[in-house]
Amino acid sequence: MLSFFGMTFSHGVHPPDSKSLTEHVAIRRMPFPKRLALPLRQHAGKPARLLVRKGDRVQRGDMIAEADGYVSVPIHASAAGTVAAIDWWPHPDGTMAETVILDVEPWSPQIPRPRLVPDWNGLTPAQVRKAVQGGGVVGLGGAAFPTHVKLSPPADLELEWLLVNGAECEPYLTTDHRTMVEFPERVHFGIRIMMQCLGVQRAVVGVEMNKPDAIAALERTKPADLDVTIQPLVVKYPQGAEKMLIKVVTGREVPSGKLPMHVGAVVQNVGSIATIAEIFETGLPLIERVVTVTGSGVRRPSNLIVPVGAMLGDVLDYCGGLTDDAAEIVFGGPMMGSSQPDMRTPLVKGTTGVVVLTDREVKPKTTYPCIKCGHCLDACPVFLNPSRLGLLAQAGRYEEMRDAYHLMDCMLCGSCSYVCPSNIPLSQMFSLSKNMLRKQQDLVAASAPKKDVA
Amino acid sequence: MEAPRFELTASPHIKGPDSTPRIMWTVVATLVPVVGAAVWYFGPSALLVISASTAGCLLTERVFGPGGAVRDGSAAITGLLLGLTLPPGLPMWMAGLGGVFAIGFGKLVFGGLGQNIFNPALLGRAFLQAAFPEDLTTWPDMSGPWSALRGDNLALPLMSADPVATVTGATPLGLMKFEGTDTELVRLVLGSTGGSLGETAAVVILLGGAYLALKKYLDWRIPVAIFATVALLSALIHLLDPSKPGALFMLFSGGLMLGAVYMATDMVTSPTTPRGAWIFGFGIGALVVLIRLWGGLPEGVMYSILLMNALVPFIDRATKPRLFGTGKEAMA
Amino acid sequence: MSEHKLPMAESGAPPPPVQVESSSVRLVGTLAAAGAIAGLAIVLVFQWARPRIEEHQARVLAEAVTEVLGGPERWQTVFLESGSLTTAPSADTAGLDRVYVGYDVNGDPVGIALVAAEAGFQDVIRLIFGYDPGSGDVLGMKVLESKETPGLGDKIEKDSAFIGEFAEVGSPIRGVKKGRATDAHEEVVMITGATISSRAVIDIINHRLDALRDPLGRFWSSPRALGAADAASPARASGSTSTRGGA
Amino acid sequence: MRATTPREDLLRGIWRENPVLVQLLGLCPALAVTNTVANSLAMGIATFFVLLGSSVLVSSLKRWIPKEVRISAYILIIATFVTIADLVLNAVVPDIHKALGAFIALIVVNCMILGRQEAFASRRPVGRAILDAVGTGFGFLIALTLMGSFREVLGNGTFLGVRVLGEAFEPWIIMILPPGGFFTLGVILLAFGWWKERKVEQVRPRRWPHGVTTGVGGA
Repeated sequence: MLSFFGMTFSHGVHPPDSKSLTEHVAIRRMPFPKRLALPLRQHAGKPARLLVRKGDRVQRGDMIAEADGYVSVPIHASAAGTVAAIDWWPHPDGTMAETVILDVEPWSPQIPRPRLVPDWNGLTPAQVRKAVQGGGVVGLGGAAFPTHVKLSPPADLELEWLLVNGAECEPYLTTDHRTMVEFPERVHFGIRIMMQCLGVQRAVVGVEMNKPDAIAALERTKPADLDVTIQPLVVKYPQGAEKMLIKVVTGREVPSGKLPMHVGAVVQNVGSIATIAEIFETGLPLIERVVTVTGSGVRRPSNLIVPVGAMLGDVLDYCGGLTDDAAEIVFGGPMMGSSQPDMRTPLVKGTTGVVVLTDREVKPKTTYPCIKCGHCLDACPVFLNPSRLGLLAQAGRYEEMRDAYHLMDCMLCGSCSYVCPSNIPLSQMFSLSKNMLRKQQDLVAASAPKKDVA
Repeated sequence: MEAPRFELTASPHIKGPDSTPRIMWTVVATLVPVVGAAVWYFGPSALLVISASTAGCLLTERVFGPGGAVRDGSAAITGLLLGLTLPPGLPMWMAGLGGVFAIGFGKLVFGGLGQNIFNPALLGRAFLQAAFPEDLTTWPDMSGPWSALRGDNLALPLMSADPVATVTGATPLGLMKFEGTDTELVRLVLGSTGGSLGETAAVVILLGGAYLALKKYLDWRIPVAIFATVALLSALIHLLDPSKPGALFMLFSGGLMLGAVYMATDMVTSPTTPRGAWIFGFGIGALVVLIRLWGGLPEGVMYSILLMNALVPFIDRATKPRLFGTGKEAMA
Repeated sequence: MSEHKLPMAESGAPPPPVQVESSSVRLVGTLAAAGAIAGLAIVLVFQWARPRIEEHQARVLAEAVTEVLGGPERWQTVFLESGSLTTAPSADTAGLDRVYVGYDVNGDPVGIALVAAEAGFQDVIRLIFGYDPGSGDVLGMKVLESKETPGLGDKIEKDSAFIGEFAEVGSPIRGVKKGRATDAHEEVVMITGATISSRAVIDIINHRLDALRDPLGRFWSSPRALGAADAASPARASGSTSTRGGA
Repeated sequence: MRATTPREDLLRGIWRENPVLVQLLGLCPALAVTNTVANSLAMGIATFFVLLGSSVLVSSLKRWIPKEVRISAYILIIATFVTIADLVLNAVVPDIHKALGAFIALIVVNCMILGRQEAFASRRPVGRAILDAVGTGFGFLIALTLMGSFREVLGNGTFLGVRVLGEAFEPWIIMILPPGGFFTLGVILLAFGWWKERKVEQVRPRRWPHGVTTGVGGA
């Protein structure tokens, strides 16, 4: 379904974007708090392996945990300080996780150790990937998938496109937006490195049309020697989902169960691209990121550069604290983010924003029976039947959900829950159903006779 | 840590503007003009009959339904729609009984809102049709003062209507079927003909339907499919056999408008998939033409919709949407 | 009732409490014997019941004929064979169409009763009606069998006003809606709300008369002689026995 | 098989294990011919007669009926009684016989009757079989008459042909039509269920799958 004004995919939803709170607020650097909490698991894949002990002193940018395997990245100290404890600590995913508690050195100039800045131009793709992994870079769009893995396509796949995801379709969030507006050269520099590393000739930056200043900034700074297109996109959720972006830009659908690489595309978040550029500019690893702290429950909505590991309470305090009617705090966007009950929870690499909703904005609690209105079918970007899936989930028929109704293709974007007039927690039910199936599978695998693992 | 001060909910944390009660009450609101038209054409009788059926529905929902279910508005819709399918001269107790049946047997025995297979209003109407065939096919004459009752609306509960109180007229479809006479199209469109309360206000119904379709509170494909099927089929048949009525007559007579716009599009009992909606609408249209032209009854909208209601689970299963990344759109 | 006749007791030794295996001869024998006894029992009951059943059927027909012909003194079955009506058909009357002619005290024919059946609203309606070929009037109508909608279509057999309409009405009958009636002789006012069933009744009669008008007319032009000849025959009893089965 | 007292054998079929209302057996005639009390009674009595006759015969012949052909033998016996009942009804009450139509012949396949033969009469002494047949047959008769009364009174305003609800009563035609049979049975079963449920009153809140959080106070 092509729109008159821009490109988009079919289905999806139109939540109010609520970005006006922070879209014109320049990024500021938040001062270092007294304490930081650095979980060892801040990325998809295996948690990093601890390198420090209690009492160790670290400099800003020092590695405190190393990558444990291929799908893993190291963790670096985001400030100079002393390891106060290594303990179980509230984690943004709602669990307790092993975390390095760092007492930040007061009055420290926070100057990192001098380090070698690699010359990107002389590096092979493998060396670039190594530098990216060594910098602890993960997808900054929220999923926190280690970036270097995405840069390593199998030899038999021909890549055509580098897609840079600047859609930022989640309401409220403006981190990517401000990054594009304030650091367009850095974004283009990152694109240049990525294109060379991947060996692709074309790059497309997809930006939703509610960010005209970002589009203008990127256009203005576009290098002449590269084939980079800035593609305005219709404002619609989930425009920024990988599969949707690929569909919109290339016209291709990533086959069910396959990766973007299979249609010749690699998608990188604008923030990740900028971080990579920074590695090759300053040599500093991923120790801080841009976070939008917003919502009508925050007194001073801001776009901040926050050291990774800063705790929720400190960040909110810096933004003027909460209003009296603040009711719910969400890490990430309101569509896919998670509620946080605990002020000690740290902001991690994948935390795109902190959204504070007020009593008035919290979603209604009364649920009604499914009236089969079909609004969720119209919303689902991957064309599932959430209505039916929901009924099956309630009945506990998980296998049927997977086999007959393609549960595993659900990307939990929340569009169905958003439109459901009966307030049925569809997306949550699907997430749980997927977990149930995964557990079942693990059980089956565990009970199967062990194969010889060499 | 202090007691949890903050909400802890699953994503998404924001919610679209639509809610089930809002949808239902909007439908009710669009039905108000239709009820108004019924009162305009049929006088106070219309109000009596519709109030009785609505009261029957609301009361049943209140007594036997889950707590607070009356507030979601679905029982009110059922009551209004049921009332609109009834003849103006019907005793109020019958209309009320129809409402009780519609909610009790049409909805609650299936497990309440969202669980029923058949449109409750039509099931109530079918029950009344089977229970009191004579009263349900007694069409009052349209002449006479506006304020006069069109029949024995006030008959005592369980008692027969006084046949003397009813001056019978005929419906356009009845005239077509049994007398072979046509009714002027202008009168059909304007609604100044005999028939059920909601059969005669085509324009008002279409306007209400258009508004609901715009708000996405009904699937526009269903009425469009029904109208197209009925129009094309009857035009074709009219060409082959000019003694059969033409497309416009078929569209504007009987309960087709009300049925296509308000009954067939009942979310619970219609397919959820777009292709399913087309099939569903086509099935209803074809059945309506078949029953009207060759069946024993003058009108077939009610049975057509109920029959297709029964097929909805199969239609839904057969028209699963194409999964993203499969079929010819996907590139492997 | 017939257990003592079952032969198993004699044919085998008293069976052991636990039957290991029965020979197929015994199985078949047991069933055959049981079947024979059952058959015998049924035949006995049938012998008792048959005359009563037949008598009832005859009585129903007799009542119907009497009713639609306005109470004739006696009546007689007349067969339709090769296009004309005859009182003396060839030997096998089983497949023949038949009508019933009624006579008054003087032996003069008063009318002919005809059975007819056609599809109504729900299922076939079977009815009997009296007809006077002389005047062309229908004399009366009675529904014998119908499955019309209770409370609506079934008024064709219950609504005395409607049934009364068929007494002395000209043919072919024309059905009119209530309130539209003129005083025409061949008009029947239909039942409100049961137009289809009412019209079916009228059509059944009209169609039957259309089909038989000629033979009825020819028969009527010479019935007096027949009537006179028939006067000697036993009255109602003969009529009833010869009409077994109906049309 | 659990030992039962004669009293239990007699009473069991009437209420606690009523063939129609509890075991849901013999529903075909219960739905089809209960449109008037007279029809219900005739059907009930005919079935009673067939059940009693068959039970007596099966029970007394059980030693001689080979196990391999016992079902055929039961059917033969039942069919004989059914045919007799059919003929007698036709001769004695021809109008009712006409109204019952094929359903008399269908008593043969009434699983309730065959079930009693297989489960009871073929294993018990004649006396007990008679008690059981009387109880079950009477239970069936009661259920049919209950439905018949309900349907005739509402559907026709009469009971056994006698007007009970006044001249002006508007009959609910649907009750004497086949759907009325379903409604009646449904309502009776509903009442039964409700009556039983009342003793074990439980609150069963609507549940999402384990772990799903929603607010409280939902509908």
